[in-house]
Amino acid sequence: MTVKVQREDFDVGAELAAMTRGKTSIGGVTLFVGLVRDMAGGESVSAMTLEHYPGMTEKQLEAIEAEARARWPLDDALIIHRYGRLEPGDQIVLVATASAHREAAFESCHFLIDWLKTKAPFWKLEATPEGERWVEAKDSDDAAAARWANQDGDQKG
Amino acid sequence: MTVKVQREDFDVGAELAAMTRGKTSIGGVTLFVGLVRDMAGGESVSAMTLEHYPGMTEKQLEAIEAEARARWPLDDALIIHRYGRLEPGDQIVLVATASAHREAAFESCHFLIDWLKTKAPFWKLEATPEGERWVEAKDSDDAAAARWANQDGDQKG
Amino acid sequence: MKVLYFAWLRTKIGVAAETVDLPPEVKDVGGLVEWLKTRSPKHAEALANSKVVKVAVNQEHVPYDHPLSPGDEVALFPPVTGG
Amino acid sequence: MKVLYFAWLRTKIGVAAETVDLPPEVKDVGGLVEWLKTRSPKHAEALANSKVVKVAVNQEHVPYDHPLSPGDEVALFPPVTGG
Repeated sequence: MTVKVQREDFDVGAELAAMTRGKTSIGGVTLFVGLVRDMAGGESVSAMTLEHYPGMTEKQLEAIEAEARARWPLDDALIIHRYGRLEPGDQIVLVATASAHREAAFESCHFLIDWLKTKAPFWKLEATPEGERWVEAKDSDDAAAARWANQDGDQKG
Repeated sequence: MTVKVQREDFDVGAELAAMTRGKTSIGGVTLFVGLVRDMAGGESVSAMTLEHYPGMTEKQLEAIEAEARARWPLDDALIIHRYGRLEPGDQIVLVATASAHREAAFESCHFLIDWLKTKAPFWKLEATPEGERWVEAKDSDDAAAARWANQDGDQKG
Repeated sequence: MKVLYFAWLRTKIGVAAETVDLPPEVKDVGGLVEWLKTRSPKHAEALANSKVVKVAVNQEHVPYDHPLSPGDEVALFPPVTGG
Repeated sequence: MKVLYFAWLRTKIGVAAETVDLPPEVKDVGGLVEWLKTRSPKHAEALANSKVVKVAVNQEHVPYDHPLSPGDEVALFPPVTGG
């Protein structure tokens, strides 16, 4: 169960290998990798700077991860989120969850990224041809997170 | 858009890198890695042999992948499924989907593994202390696949 | 017509494939499964419960009322368990 | 009391953090936000729409009726956009 907030890039293959090495109780791992897109809201994006709230970020990510572990039977969970300057194609975030059961791995990974998007204190500043602009929060992210609000973990197959 | 049916192991990090290299339109990639568990139905499993139907396997996986591409706006999709003898902890299957939108990536990846589990002609033979036994299909897998039967792709954010 | 068997259908019947000459009254998948049962006690036992005998014709999943043509590749197998 | 600003609240107000002496009538987060608006025109403009001003106290998200204590670390920021 790990949370990392870092400027550096991460190696998804190495993180997955570390998560599963020597463990034979894991039936499936679901991973989500978020990347910087070159387009947002119809405008081209040449770079992005991620600001965060050191201290609170780690605290929130750990709380979100603990919530996932309470809801689903997980062998392991990992969140890595970068900050600082990123370019299109760069990796921003990795969420990975391991469970004996694939539904638990899928749902908990989905839950983690949805909650992270509304609770972890990160803010994106995009560089566009029109200048820099702060990304606005999306209603669809609130809706995605709200789905999980009154729902217990589904532990089927 | 790739389907591979192979005896050899695969490198998730390398597959992800190949999928995203040079592409800046992808907002997220969801991956699912299925692994051999050391326990199944309360019995310990020392090894597993995956039999398949060469020809039909590729055809079915390609059809399932085409269905996912028709339902969701995907930049890319990948299915790798192994056959032959595997041991606990070994990787069995990789499903990865890339999209501008994370919901599309999550749902299409989930769809692919659920459909694969009921349509791709693979059969597992487990070696247990009691001898070899063919794994029985699970009702929960049919139920998981049925969820997608009458449902269009959800293309939100 | 070529008939393929997989997984425990293969091990119970004892062959992975056989070529059969269908009598003219066998017109669909359901008829083929019934007729195959008459070939040997092993066939009869393996195919006894049609709920767990799935069929593909020319590598596509089909229901029991699917019609058969002489050149078809037919495969019989238990419910799949991959992934 | 230490007040931190992030993202466009920081750039609009022009500082990342400030230490303020709260008057005794300010008892909760909502009162603090109203009082901060009186500190300068920049504060007033940045904090004008409270729907997009979120607050954390001691690094936990809190609603506007959350009470304040002298030693609290208070942060004001727009809705988060990570992930």
